[in-house]
Amino acid sequence: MQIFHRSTNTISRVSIFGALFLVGGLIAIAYTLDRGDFSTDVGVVKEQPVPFSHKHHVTDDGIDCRYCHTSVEKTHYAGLPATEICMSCHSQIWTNAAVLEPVRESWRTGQSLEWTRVHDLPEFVYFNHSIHVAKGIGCSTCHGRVDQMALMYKVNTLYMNWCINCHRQPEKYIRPRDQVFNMAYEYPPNQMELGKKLMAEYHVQKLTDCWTCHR
Amino acid sequence: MTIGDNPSKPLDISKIRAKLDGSKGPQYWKSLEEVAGSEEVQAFLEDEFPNRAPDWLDPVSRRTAFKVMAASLALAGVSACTKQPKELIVPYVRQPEDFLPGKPLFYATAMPMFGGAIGLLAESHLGRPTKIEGNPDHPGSLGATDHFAQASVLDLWDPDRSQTVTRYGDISNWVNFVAALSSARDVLALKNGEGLRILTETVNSPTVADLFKTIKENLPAVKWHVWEPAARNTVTRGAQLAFGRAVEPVYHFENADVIVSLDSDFFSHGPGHVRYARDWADQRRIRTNITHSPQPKQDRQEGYQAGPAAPLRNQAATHSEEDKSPSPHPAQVQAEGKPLSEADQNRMYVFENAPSITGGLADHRFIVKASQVGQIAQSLAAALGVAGVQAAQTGTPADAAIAMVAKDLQAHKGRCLVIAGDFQPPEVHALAHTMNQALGNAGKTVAYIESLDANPVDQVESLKELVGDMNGGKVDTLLILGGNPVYTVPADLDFAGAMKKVKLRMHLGAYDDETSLLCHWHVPEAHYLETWNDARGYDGTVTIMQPLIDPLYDGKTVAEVLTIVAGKPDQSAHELVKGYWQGRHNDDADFTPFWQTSLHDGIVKGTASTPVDLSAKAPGSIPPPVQGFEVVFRPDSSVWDGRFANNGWLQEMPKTITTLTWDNTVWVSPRTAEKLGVGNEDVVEIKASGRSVKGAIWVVPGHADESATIQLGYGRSRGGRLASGIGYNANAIRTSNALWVIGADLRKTGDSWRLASVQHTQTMEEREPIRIATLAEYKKNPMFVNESEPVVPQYLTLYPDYKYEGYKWGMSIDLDTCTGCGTCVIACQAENNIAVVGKIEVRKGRHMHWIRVDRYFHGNLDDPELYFQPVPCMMCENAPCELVCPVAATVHSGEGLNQMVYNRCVGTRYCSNNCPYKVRRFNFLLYSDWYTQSLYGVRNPDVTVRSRGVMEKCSYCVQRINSAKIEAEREERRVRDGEITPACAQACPTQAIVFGDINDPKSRVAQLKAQPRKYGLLQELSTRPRTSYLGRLTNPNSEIEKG
Amino acid sequence: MKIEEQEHVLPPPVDPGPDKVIGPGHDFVTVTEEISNVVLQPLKKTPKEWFGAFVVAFVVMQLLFISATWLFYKGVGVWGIMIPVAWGFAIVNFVWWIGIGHAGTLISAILLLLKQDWRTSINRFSEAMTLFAVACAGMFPVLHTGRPWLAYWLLPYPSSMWLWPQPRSPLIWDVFAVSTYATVSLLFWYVGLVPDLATMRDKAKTQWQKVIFGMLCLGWRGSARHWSRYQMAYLLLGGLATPLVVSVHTVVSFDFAISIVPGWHTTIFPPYFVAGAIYSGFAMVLSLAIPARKWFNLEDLITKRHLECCAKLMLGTGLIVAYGYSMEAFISWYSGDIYERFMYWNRITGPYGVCYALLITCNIALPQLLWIRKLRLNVKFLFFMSLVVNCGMWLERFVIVIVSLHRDFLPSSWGIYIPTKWDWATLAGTVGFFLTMMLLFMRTLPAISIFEVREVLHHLEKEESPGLEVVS
Amino acid sequence: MAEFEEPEVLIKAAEKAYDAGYRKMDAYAPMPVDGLSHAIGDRKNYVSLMVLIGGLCGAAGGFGLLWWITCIAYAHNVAGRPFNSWPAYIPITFECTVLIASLTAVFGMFAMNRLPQPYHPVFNVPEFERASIDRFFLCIEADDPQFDAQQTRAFLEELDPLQVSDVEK
Repeated sequence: MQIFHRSTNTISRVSIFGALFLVGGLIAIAYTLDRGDFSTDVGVVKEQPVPFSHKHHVTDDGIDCRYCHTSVEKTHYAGLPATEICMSCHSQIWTNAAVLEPVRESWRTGQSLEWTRVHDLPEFVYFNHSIHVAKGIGCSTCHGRVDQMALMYKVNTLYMNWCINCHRQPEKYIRPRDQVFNMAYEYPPNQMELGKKLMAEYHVQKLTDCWTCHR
Repeated sequence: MTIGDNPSKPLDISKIRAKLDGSKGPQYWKSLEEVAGSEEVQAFLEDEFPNRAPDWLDPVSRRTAFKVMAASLALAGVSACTKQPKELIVPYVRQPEDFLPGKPLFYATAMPMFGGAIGLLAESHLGRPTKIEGNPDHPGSLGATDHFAQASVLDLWDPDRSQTVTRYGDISNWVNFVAALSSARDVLALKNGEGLRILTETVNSPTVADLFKTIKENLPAVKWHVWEPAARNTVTRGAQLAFGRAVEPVYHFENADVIVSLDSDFFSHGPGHVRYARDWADQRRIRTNITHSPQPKQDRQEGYQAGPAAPLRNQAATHSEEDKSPSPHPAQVQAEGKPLSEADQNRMYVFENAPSITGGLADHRFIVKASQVGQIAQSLAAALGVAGVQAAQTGTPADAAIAMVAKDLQAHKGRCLVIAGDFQPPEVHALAHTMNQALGNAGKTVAYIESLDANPVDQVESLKELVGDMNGGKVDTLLILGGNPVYTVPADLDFAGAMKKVKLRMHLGAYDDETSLLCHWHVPEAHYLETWNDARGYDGTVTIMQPLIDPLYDGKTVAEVLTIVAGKPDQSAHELVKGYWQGRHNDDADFTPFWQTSLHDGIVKGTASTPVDLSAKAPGSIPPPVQGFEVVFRPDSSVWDGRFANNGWLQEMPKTITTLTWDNTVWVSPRTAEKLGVGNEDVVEIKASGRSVKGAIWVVPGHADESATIQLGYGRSRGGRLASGIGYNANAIRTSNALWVIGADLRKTGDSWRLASVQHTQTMEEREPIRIATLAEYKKNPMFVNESEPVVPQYLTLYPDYKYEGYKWGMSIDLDTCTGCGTCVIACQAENNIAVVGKIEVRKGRHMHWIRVDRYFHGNLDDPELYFQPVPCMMCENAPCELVCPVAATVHSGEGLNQMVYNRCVGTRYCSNNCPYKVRRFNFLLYSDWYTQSLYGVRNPDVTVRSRGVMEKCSYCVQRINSAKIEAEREERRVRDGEITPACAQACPTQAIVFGDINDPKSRVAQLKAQPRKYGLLQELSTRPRTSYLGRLTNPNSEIEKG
Repeated sequence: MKIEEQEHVLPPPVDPGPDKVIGPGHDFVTVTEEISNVVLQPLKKTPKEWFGAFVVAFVVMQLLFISATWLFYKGVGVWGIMIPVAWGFAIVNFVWWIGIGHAGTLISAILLLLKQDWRTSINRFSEAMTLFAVACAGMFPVLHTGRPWLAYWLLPYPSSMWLWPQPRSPLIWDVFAVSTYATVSLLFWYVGLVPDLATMRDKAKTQWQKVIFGMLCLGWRGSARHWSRYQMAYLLLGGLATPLVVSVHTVVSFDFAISIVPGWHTTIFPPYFVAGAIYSGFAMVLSLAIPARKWFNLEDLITKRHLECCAKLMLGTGLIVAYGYSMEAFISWYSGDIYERFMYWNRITGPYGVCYALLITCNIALPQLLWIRKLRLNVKFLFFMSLVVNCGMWLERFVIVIVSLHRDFLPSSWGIYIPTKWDWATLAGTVGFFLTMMLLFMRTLPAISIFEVREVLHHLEKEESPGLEVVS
Repeated sequence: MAEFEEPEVLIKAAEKAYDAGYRKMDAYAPMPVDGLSHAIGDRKNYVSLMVLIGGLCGAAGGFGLLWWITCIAYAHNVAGRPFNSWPAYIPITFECTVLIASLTAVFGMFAMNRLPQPYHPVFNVPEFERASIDRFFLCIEADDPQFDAQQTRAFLEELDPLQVSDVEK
């Protein structure tokens, strides 16, 4: 006797392949999500106490990175400007702009401003700004064209495979020391040989040891 | 696991003896766990099982403070590729001058201890004191420290410190206290301070001394009493006896070829012990210009071609296709040193009742009862021809040796030293002084300076007087500044009882402890890292102690309280100290630079006391030895007199001799144990002068018979979560007229108390982790270390070497100068955020120390030799651990470091199984405290705080290596030798641990590895360890050898 | 015409003794009836013993879930493991279960290749046994990691860290070996089931049973073409599974052999691990088959012949294992290496000496009784012996893993391992899980391969009456 | 469709049918019967070839992956071993071989058998349910060139089956 209807043949086959595609699809979606902005925060603007515009300060006012990020050449920490530094100008200009009220308040009360970290590495990663700067890695290589950002966001995932990519072939990304703080720096067409030359000159090693960043 | 559960079987010593008699060659004996074969362990297994406390209760866990039960999601912190949580950056409002965020700052200061002080550099991260280092400019430190100093930083952040002024137990404040004390003072001022008593610990701060002077002027009737349970009272008394004045002996080991210790453990305590260890080691250290050549010369076999395309290959470490020669091996470095024939080192004789680290280093160790040391001193003095001293018999083998010891001493007149133990009666000290004088050592190997003690009274008498007056109702106001007398005062004085008769009792202390409980007022005492003070080093050098941080809990110093009594309240510690020193300068012009340099250098120039020369006269008589059974009191090697009882690092630091943690015990010799029918963990009752206390037995080979040693500092009832509930209170049977040794009898109770030892097997078995030879043998065969275990020649491996072209880090540990003090253990713990796990976990074998000090007894059960071996990660070039890690969480770096990456580790623990040295540690539970806020302060921000379920191990302090390399790279140079020092090496008092770049033939480490005594632990496994050892040498007196 | 109309009385379930694989009076219909009844009989007809066993097993299984939960909540510290003994019960159980999991595929594959007639009635549920045993084993590597939620890092997948597993580690070999083994066993088992599922479909009384079995059998209709491909595929699968079985326990043994721990670092491990695995596997087959045949009256299909063959195999593999032990002892002495010598001496006389003595008794001494045919044919004795051997094999793993670790090179870091209640709970829990699964399987799927029994039956008939063709 | 009681009879019948020129036919048995497929003219069998190919792919893939991981993607000095420590890769390579081969064997077999196929005309014959128990069937399909309802039925009758029945599509 017949248990199933004629159509079940088709149904069964379709369902088998369907299941395969479904699983595959789910994996693909999960993967893209994990790599997507949702989890990497690439290009995501974080809310800040003060809508600080690097574009305005760097491009329009032509302030050098190091004016605010004072320790970038000296320690692992680039340094976030103390309220003092903000006030060094803003005690004269925009003295009563509403957006700057938090800054003035911090100055009055001695309470620090609380900025939200944009470039945030996990606690078990030890990154050192000073050495990268010293070895000719430009700000924009990792932070992108900050001088064109009205509000700060990150342009790279800062994932390990991204770091490794450069640590394995610095010659691709290294630039002359005097160009490190040049936001608009363009890599020359002969970057590969220039890079090799600079690597030799600056004694750049390809540090791919785990303990270079993790300890 | 409380006293009262099942008794474990007594040690059957006779069985072991039987075994030993059978065994040939050097005698080996077995430890507790193996006593008389396996039954012991069977028993252990059987009664252990039912006693297991439920894991979720951990009733006797001594670290509830540090422990967190929750399987916290904070774990995400160390698991990769999770979405980063929102994080805030909080910049300064006004950033301090010359301050670089992310760069640690070092401030010179000093830690008062043992009536002296050791000069330190305190490391500060963003204003948090995180680590203590020795101050190279300080004579008492020379850059090294002891374990107390290393651990003291944890006390600063201890969540259990007393945090507020209390009045009758209720929260009050400093202002009220000042008011209360001032009014009390003003009342008493009418009778010149009659009835106002001040009890301090040993004071050597010039400022405080000066304050007392002013007080005396204003209120002549005020009495200043001094009491410290383990003070060096006998030293000053002894000096009094010999010279008629309380002077302080300062030893110069660098000039001493022969050293006799009369029960003196000068390596583990005393104001100068760190410096002494260094000087001794410099005399001990042997460098021979013969080069170590471990490998037979044979052709190497071709290896595999290995390695991928160039760009991916790590620059530093490259597989050598073309050149199969091994990476630069120390064998190629020419060893520098004296010719073998001139190799010489000092010789040390030690007379003591219980093994100590000094005894462990002795070339001849004589076991006598503590109370017999006096007679030994007499005999020795007699033999040295000191006038008016008769020899006395102890009936021990020591008697026979005295003559030869004396002969040896006389052969080295002016270059020898006789030292009496801090806990020996004054008479013995006096004898020692006379002997040194007879041997012409005064001024050469020993100098006498004015006592460091600002008030060098006889502390026992001073205490007795105070107690007497309290009972007599002569005391209206008692001011206890520091210390914890209610706990520490000998039982016969009943301090607590006497105190109750005092109208107003005030206490300044770091903890809310037994004493503060009985005081009307309690004021939190400031930690030395958070306030201003000054103190004298072992040679009188003054250090001005500066704070690294404001007092966390508004703690005050002794000076700040005294100034109220002096009638000048509201003076801060800073004003007081600065004021005192300003007072000794005419004007700011010369004060300001003085102040600056003194603070910066950590020493006040020219304050080292100048030696005085005196003539000693022998004491009339010496106290007779205890007839029958003696019980000897000693401060504990990790909690001292109890002041460190709430310090997790010290509590969990294995005590050098017993490797026990978290408890004090009753040490007895195997014979005595046999006689009493007890074994380890059996509880005995000690009865002395009508009082009794119960403690657990620990059988210590090499201990004197008819004698037991018990440690102070335990059995606390208050004073922090870790302090109370462990061990027993030895003060309960201590009496004021027999402070250090007392006649007593021991009785087995049948109870047992579980102890947590980190090393169960105490012999080397048939193996030779430590290679030993006498100086004579060494001269015959300098390569002796490589005979029992030959190095596996390179040509035996299929694989070509990795070549380390850049740096090639390595470590060398000189077993000949390692004292086994364990400072490295704590230094490492502080530097690397190593968690404290608690007694239960230690019992399970889960302690976390990255470097451990293995302790082996060797030879005769009753009089064994004692050897120490620090074991960090060996950084094997063929690391067995790496091969078996499934996720490549541990791999080799281009500089030959065996890297452990916590955030990659999934915790299979395979690496630990495959590590022949067992130096890897695993976070079986969440050991790091993620929750106690105050403990965040002590963490080193450069080292990841490990979470549950990951493996960890020694990293050669890679954070230091990296920062040094970055510095060097920025300056475009190579790292200099000595620029990088791992925490263990930096703290080591004898500099037995040396670290550096093996590729640099001139580096100290390469030099040491070229020494003929160099060997690798388990080198026959061909793991090719980067950490290597220098074999241990002894320098016995050939005559005694014969005798 | 329907079968019911015909006269097909089930022959009484009598054991035909040690030389017959099928009881007397059977034809295609009766065997089909007898086997499918076990599944299709109404619930209330299910033997009481089955219910009893199921309840017990199910309760014990809960221990697994409880202890696993506690483990994940607190960490592996709830077990007795420490340094130096960083591997405890988890690994012991893992190796033990994997070993048990070997008999199934072995019987199906190797005996298939060897054309052994006595494999048919027991291969189906020994394959099922394999599946569930491997499932139990598979749990442990995950449970025992310090951070189980990251166990997937052992798989090669493109991570955002661009990190990959470290394939020199035997643990990675394990991952591949065990997962492959699980997959292949599953396929083998299912492929074997398909034709019987078709039978069930046609025997099923109720519609829903028909539908379910109909689905599961993929519409199998016994076409000759299908049969020919089917047999080829099945044969190849057997051919592939055979080296696989051997490889899996070899790889497991590498976990130890690759390391440098005295007592682990031994070249003889692979062969004697495999032998040991088969040893315990057959023991487990017996422990399961003997109650099952009784409860479901299958004595005439799982006959003494089957049992005796298993017993003989146990005896054989047991001897190989004995050889392994003796070689281990000999080599450790012959090597002259102090660590090796001490290790073995410590095994015998050390704190865990008792375990070693027990292990020798269970695995070597007692099984020698199987030389006696009378005992081999004594079902109760066989059952007892199978349990003994299972314990023995567990102890073997305990001795190898823990006793080797607890005293290795440096005396300073020797230690004593004491299992906690959570160690025991986890072990018991997996046993419960295993039994629960087996019981469910026996009740819901044909536990004996019907079509293969038919084949055998057919062959036998031919042998008995060669003139059969003439009759038709 | 003819129903038989014994496999041997079925084989004979099948052979006859084949000799009679019937090609599109199929035989059904509750168990594998040696030579039956041959009898109905099924000569070739590609399963083994597929498995071979599958196995080779598995081997290549397995070793390739490991080599790539240790030499290209994530080259590190592990315990002083060469980057390409090929002896260590053998076990995994082997496992991959077996895995892929087995998967192809099983799924290939089902695919070639056009399974799953829950519906099939033969199920319309009520007696056919015993095809999975104790009966053997020979079915000559209507799309066979020689098929003719009467003749074929007559032909099947000659093979002395238990009975002959028609299969509705």
